[in-house]
Amino acid sequence: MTEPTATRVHFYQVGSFAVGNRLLSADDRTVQSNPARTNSIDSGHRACQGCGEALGARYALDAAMRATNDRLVAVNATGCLEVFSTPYPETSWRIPWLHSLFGNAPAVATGVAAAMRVKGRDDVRVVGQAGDGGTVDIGFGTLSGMFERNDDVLFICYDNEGYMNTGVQRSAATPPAARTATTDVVGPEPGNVFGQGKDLPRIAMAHDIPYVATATVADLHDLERKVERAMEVRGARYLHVLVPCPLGWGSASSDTVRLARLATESGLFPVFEAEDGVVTGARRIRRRVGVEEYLRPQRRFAHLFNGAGRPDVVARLQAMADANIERYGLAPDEEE
Amino acid sequence: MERPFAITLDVGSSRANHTGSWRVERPVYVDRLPPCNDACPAGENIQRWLYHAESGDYENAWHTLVEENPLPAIMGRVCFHPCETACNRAQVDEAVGINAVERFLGDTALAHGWSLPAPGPATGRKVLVVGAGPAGLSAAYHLRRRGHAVRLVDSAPRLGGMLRYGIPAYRLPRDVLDAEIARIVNMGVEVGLNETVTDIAAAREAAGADAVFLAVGAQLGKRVSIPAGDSAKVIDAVSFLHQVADDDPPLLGRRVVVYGGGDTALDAARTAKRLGATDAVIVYRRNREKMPAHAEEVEQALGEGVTVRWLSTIERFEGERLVIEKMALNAEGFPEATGEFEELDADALVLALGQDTDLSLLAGSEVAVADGVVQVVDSMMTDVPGIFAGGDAAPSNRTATVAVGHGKRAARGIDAYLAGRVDERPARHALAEAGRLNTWYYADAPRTERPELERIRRQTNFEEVIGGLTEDNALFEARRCLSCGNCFECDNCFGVCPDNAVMKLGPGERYAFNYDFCKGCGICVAECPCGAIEMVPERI
Amino acid sequence: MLQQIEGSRAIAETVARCRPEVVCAYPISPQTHIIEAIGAMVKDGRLTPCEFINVESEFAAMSVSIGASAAGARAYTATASQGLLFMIEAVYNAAGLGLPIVMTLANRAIGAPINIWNDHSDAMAVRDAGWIQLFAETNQESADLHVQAFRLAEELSVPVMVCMDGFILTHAVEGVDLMDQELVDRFLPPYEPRQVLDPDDPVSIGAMVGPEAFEEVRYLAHLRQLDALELIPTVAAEFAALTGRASGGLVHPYRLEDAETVVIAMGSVLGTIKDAVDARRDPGERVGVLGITSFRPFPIAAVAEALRGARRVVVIEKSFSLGMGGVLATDVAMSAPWLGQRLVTVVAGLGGRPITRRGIEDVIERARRDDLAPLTFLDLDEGVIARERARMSASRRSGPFAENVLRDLGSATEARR
Amino acid sequence: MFQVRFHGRGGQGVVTAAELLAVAAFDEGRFAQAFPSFGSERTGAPVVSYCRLDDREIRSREPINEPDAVLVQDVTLIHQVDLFGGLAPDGFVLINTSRTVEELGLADLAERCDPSHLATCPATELALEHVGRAVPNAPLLGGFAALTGQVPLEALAVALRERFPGIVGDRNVAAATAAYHHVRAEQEAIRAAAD
Repeated sequence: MTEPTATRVHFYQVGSFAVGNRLLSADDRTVQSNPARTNSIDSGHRACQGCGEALGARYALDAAMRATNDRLVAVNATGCLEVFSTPYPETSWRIPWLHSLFGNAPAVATGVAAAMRVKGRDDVRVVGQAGDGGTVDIGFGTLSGMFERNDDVLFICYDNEGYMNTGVQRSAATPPAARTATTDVVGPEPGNVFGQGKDLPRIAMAHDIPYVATATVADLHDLERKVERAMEVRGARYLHVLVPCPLGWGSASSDTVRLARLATESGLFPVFEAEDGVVTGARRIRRRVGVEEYLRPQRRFAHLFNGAGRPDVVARLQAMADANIERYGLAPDEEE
Repeated sequence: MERPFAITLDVGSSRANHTGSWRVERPVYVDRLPPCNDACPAGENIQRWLYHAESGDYENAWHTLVEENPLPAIMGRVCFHPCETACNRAQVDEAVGINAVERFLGDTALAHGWSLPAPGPATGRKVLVVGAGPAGLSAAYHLRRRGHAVRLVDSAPRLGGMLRYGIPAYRLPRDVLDAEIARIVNMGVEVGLNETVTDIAAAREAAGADAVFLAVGAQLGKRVSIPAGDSAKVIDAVSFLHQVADDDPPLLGRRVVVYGGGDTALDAARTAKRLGATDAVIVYRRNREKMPAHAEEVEQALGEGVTVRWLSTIERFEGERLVIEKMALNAEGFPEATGEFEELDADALVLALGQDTDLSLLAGSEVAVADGVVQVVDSMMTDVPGIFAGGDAAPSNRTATVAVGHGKRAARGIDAYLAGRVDERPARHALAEAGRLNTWYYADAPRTERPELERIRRQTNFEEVIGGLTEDNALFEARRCLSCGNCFECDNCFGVCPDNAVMKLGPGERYAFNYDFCKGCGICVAECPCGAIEMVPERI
Repeated sequence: MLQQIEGSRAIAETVARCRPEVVCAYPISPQTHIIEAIGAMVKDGRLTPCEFINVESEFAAMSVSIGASAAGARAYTATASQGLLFMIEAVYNAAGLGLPIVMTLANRAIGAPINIWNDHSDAMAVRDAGWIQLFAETNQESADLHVQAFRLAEELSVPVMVCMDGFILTHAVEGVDLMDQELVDRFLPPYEPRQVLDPDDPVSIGAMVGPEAFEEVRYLAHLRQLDALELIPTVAAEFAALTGRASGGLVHPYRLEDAETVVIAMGSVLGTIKDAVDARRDPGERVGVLGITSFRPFPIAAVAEALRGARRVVVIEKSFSLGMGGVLATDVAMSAPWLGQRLVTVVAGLGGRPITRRGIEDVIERARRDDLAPLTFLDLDEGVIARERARMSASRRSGPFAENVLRDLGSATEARR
Repeated sequence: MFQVRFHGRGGQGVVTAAELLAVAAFDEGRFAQAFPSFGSERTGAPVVSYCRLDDREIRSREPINEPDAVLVQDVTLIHQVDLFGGLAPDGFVLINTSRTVEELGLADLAERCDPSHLATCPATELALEHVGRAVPNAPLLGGFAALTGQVPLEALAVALRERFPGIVGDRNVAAATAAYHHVRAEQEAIRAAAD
């Protein structure tokens, strides 16, 4: 594991974690700290208060804009991000942007990349983006095709763990035990069942594409660095960004970043990167917490804590976190 | 380009949709009082000067510091830094080494010859300051800044009061002391040395002063009655240290016993050690936990070979032998005699049992005195209009920093008095409690300790024990500051807003909310490291 | 240059000379030969610059074409039958976004039962998608229509589907005069998109449009189709002037001048029908043919004009709307409402069943005698139908009827032996 | 026909309020139709829902542009949205607030409304008190029952218990009842002042 944990920028008060830092040189600051950042997705969009996806999309695309010297085209799948950003007569996008369908964003992105290449405009880079439904479910076929052809597209999944646009239904990215509109908290195994779901970053790695990474809206420096790294590479690349959804998760709108942080600090969402199918780095946990600390603020998991609660289910989730920590070597330094 | 209708839209058009209408609560920027500032007896704006130090702008940092305290090199050595005790960082790892950074700034200023602010335009009013210790010096400085003429008198031959005569040179080198005092005197302070004021009213009149500040300190060592033979050498610690400071140390012999548990006792024992005592023994009636001396001073003393007889009182001093009674702490933590006795060889006994103030100069005045100190109101004015008092002569816990704070408050009080105003202090901001911070964001950074002088060297000379920080270390230490309750422009709010509703106004200008678009989600509040944003209900 | 060449090959050569920049391929019979040939041309460098992309599905093929076209590239793909249905969401989307993609549809039946042979069910399934749909009678016309298709698509910002009968045309080897590159270049200017994804002029393409504007958007798309009704003949005329060939246009009238009976059809069957008509004309029967080239937009005025003198009209179509009847016939009826009961529909050639000159002559004869039911199924094996219906009424679990019919036909064959 | 428009914010139960009213009327043997206005707005955005009540079958599906009553769940909408657009001249207005109409800057409204058709109700406070969550819709419906007489409180109680089984339903009923009495008392005070 090459990626060091926690404090990466030493000696600068908040250098590794906060968005900006007046003490850092301009080159070491995040794109988001720059008043001249693109704001790829602009004010006036209709996302919920505290929307993690709106935030994640701006983080990722602004970074991609910097990495490409503003030579970027985005292709968007149907979903929350698309609906809240482009209701006629208003669009929030400040970059060239195309929405076609729910399940075809990777293929459309392939088409855009092909057009750019054939026109000799290799400087223009293409990002495809979708929510987890558009990525792991309905868009999976076209995504896998884009991967195996190694088309020159960075595909970004904004994972909020369900179909939030349509009213919070289960997707193959919904975690076990979570309540959704189609996995109600009734019956002997309330919420989403264990033993299902797709681990798309690992599936992406199995395509041996040059770059796969995960990130969250809680670690901007890490996310931006990964976008930048992705843009240094040609071919199919995949970035999976955890974006908490206050509506779907039943969390406070102010908790969006905190929950993303707890997801990584509990080990439930491993943040790592892989090149050519091999894990090359993982972001170590800095202040380890039990999964309960992450689960409790979310009403979709409330049934695990009401009354006598379901310590057995919490334990199973903890075991998943522990397995991630083991698999990716996420344990904090002192625990080694 | 002519766009296809409706399906294709021009960029940025969503700015017509003012999502601020979604909001039921709005974020607002606030400034809160950092606990260090709150705890500083001198009223330093510590967070603010650290802010400048963080960027390496030491000169600006120092200028900010001396707005409140003109003696940073001194205070950076002798202050017992309640700021660090209050520091919220202690709840993350360890408190910020504020005191060390203060000293670094003070020393850097001396090295570079940075000047204190120029005196204010002359007001034509004059103030007599009696006593040139930290309170008097501070008052003189702040009065000069306000344009008042100052006459500073002291009964000693040199300025500095207890800074000079109570604090040993190994803690406060004399060149530092002299340099910082000189800087104040150079602001145009009229100095009268070897001048003992015996009648306050007469002195005020003689000086033609519109107001007086009494800062005479507590120079009298308390004595207790210990049966002692004629041959026994007994001296109080204040006198002992004063004589050492005057380069006229008394001969105490090889075995020195110091009686008491305060910082002065430690100073006396450590000084005795440096003067050649082989045994420097402190006798204290309670245990280490109950000792009023500051823990780090105790630690340093023990490291230098000073020993302590805990839970002991001195019964009598016979010849070269002290008789000590063992004590035990009762349930309330008070020492009680056990009836067990021990003997201890000693050539001299130094009494460090507290100090009293000599207030004979107030005889015949209306100034109220209680519990051996002058009674004052918030502006430091006594019952007599125009007569102010501070430092050890007023109610306080008698530290140099408190004295500096008193001097500043008195100067402000005097200024208001001379102008015929009521002295009104600006309302204090609400405290920046640790619970309001989001400490996740601060870099992992354990405290930088100052280098300590080799132990062996400390036992024989008066070289300064505690060294200063290098610039790197000082910078590092400054950057450990959490900036509690005060925006330090980390850009978090600017970054984490999903609606781009935070405007960055440029270096030093902080941020503003664009309420046209802010939906009131509160992420900026949750993710502000230093708790400088809060949500308030939306106006209707 | 006139050469004897397989239909698919002729299309591939012609499309290549239209300089497509992005070509997507997903195999499905009977269009596969076209794509294979273009792929080879790209790979060996004859067609350059061009990106040839082997995708994982027809849905991806159309989606890649959408992306390429939106980014300003001339995009081409081909499909058939199930493939068209699998991409149908993207087919509608391409039209909705106004992207001038050209696609060859090698017409083929739709399952179940699975059937790889020719009829027009696939094209009919997307008639409302907003594409221009042009039907080719011959491989020559098919080749020519592709050249015109790019012109039309790009001038109007509307995608165009060139429909050619699967196997019957795609796999037929016949003489085709292939336009050389210089000629194609004279006819087809480089693609200049109406809207394009360009970092220097960013726009958002594909907004969500609500009730307040959706109808207007749809109406504007309809107007573009009406514009196409004007442009298609213009382009065809220009093409004719350049090549001397009357390919394309809205309709192809044949011996209509005094026709009392008019037979209407689309695609390759028109040739057989013309033979039948000629055979009937010789004895003096007043019969003619109206070939429909542009099915969408539907040339209502041209059809009405052509049918002005007709006493009866027979629409022969290779598809029908189950539970209703003829699809093309419905459009013809809308164009010539005065025909009333004098318009009949003959469904023929489903799933590749051969349509013979004899069969058509028989239809014409029955039409002349006013002996055709309003909806007639040519060559329907009534015995098979009767037996299956009997089985169905006899038993709840009568089994899958396609298999039953096959079994029935097999036993019938055995019985004849 | 009596037509009601509900104003609130995404996530505040605006749609549920309209549905509850429709169910209560249905339980009374009346005809009712509740429907949302569906847009791309999300949590926190201003939203509306509608309810029609009648004694005979309701066939109309057109939007309600001229409501007989407007219920305002969130006063922060007052200067953001045209809350009272199309309101019938003798229409009813019920606002969730603990302030007076004048304090809300709605003196104009007070002037043009029949005082007995205009009421305020601290629905959020009542919900916090009785339900423990800031969900003002149940108490607002209680207030609506008192103000308009369109549905009896008892029918609302049935609808609430049906929607929220168990103790949550009881608590909502308690909140609605408290609001009912609040508005009734306010109306009686207005009548007494007028006499």
